[in-house]
Amino acid sequence: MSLRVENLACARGPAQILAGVTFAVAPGEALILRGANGAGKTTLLRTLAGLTPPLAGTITAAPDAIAYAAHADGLKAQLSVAENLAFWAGAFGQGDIGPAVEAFHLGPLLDRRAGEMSAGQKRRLSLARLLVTGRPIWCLDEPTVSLDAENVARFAAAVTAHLAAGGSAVIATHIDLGLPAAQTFDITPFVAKRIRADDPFAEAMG
Amino acid sequence: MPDLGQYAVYVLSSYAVTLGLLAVLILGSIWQARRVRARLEAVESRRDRSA
Amino acid sequence: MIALLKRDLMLALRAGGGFGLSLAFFLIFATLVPFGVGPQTGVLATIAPGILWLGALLACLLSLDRIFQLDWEDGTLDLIATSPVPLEGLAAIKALAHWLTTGLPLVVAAPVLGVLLNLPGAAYPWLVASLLLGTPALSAIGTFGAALTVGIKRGGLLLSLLVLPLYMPTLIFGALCVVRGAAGQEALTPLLLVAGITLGSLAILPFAAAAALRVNLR
Amino acid sequence: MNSIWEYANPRKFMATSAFLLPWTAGLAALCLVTGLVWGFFFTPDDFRQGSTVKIIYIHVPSAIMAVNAWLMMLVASLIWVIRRHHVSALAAKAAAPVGMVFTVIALATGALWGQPMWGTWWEWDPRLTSFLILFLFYLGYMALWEAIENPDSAADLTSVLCLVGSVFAVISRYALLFWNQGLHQGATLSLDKEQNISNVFWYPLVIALCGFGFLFLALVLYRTQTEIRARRLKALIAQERMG
Repeated sequence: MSLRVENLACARGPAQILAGVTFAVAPGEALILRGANGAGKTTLLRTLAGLTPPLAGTITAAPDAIAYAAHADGLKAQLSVAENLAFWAGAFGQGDIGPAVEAFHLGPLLDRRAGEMSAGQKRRLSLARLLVTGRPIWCLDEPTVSLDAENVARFAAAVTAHLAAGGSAVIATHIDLGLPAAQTFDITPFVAKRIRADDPFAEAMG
Repeated sequence: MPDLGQYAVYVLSSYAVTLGLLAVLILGSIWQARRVRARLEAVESRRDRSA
Repeated sequence: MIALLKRDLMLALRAGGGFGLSLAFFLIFATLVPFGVGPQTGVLATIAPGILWLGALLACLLSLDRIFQLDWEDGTLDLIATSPVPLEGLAAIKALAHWLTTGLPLVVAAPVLGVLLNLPGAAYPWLVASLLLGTPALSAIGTFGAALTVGIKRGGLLLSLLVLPLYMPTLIFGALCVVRGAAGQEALTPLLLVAGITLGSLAILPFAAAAALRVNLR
Repeated sequence: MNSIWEYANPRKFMATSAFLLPWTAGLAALCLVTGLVWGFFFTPDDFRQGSTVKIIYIHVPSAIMAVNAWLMMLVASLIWVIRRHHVSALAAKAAAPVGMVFTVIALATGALWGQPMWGTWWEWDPRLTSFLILFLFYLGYMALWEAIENPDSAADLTSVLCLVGSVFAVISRYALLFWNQGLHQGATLSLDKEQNISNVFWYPLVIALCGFGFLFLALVLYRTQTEIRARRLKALIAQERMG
């Protein structure tokens, strides 16, 4: 499943953050987003996920192909691991949570409430959510935060398996995941911070 | 001054309340306009100098 | 969408979910009224329809800010917005869940409180019917208000300010139905009007709420 | 022939409104002074209501403009939602406090008129009550504008509120008629019915109404200019921060 982005301009609130972003991700391929803190990686990912409308440019992907994972885990503290996963599986119209549990080694934690888990365990659960979405293009925002080395390896293995199955991924991360088919994409040249062009108030008015 | 009779207090206070509220609205608008205009001019001149 | 409803109901029933708080508020509210107006049964019987409707309305209002706020804070709302569930459906499900966990218990509790307030016997069917048909409108309007204010920190007070004027027609017709029922007058017309407001709210407001959510998420 | 939508451009609006503002403000002052002085000093007392009839020259125009202000906000909100003209959204924002003050004037003068005529300051009459509700709508609308940081989001959300609020305001109006028949007399001014007040009261009333109308227009133009400047100020400060 391919994702093509052409001349994309992204905004956050009243400000344009990025302009002219162009890249393509083929099936089985991963794109690693690089850029300084605050450069606009999160804004780009939110635009790809369809949360923020783009100011200009096009995003070409099959409908309902993108699964998004944000900084926030999006877990319900009162629900158990199994219930959290089952909810997302239901929301995305998927049935089986087995592979997701296995990939992130959540079996021993299934009945634990999300509120009682450590930050790293929550992160694993939140990443396991991606596997129950059944969606081919993953857009991930700093997915390895608070994961230990062992679980970073698990995550890398899950992404590798996803790619091998014909999926693709766009990942904002600073660490090297050692993915087989990964191209690095530095957003620094596309940073264009200014008042958005459709805001008529920044031009001279006299 | 017309003879307002027994209702003078109601009629006069109606007019007083109305004129008072309109004055507050108009003066408030003017005050707000002046403040915004002054702040905008400060920012504009800062911008012109740097440009 | 069913998964969403199931999750919302589960969350409401778990510890800290707030289920029962509105009910307890309703109970306390109705209990406090006689202390305010005096224990004369005649007076209580006259005001009971209005008090019960007002109490139900305020109890609904109490839990509105939880509808979207918690999902917004932990990031779930972003993720649901990227899921196949349309935001219109999300708003409708949220309103339904709010009604099932707040409105429906109030409907069940209202006749009991009616006894405490000396509500005349003829009014009970109208009380239950008007609340049953009217509280869904309260939930739908409240969901719209919650969607408008989801991005605002400490938006609870603002939410009340926005929602209360919108509640007025429902309150008028609902209470009027019970008043007329208590007096043995024709009460079907206000009941039908309550039902009309509910149907209209359920038809329109999920779309308005979804539009507001979209703005707040971007 | 220029398109009317060109006036939705802030710069164009500033130029046009700068031209229009003195005229509307002048007309407002002229009509208000003429209408109110004529009405206050040179009209006879009503045989039933005595001198309180003089309150009509402020009560009726402010009530009519209070409702018209909301209608104008509704139209402006629709234009923003459909065509996304920023000035339109700001004009709606600028009109809200004006409409609210007119509502308060209508309520206050109504109470001052009701006390001698009906023997009570306040009556839960459908008309009075709908103005109270209108006041609450204005309050909520303005509070929502204030509460939201991002101006475009605020414009979107207040527009949605204005649209939904208008629907509910109409329902409330009918609900109130159903609820209580009320003491308030019928409409004083109407086009389709026979004129139901005599000419001596009619002429100053119409002039006062024009005065309130022009005053509303002038204030909205003026306040919209302020809102545009405030919005530009915000944009420039944001630009400075971004470097």
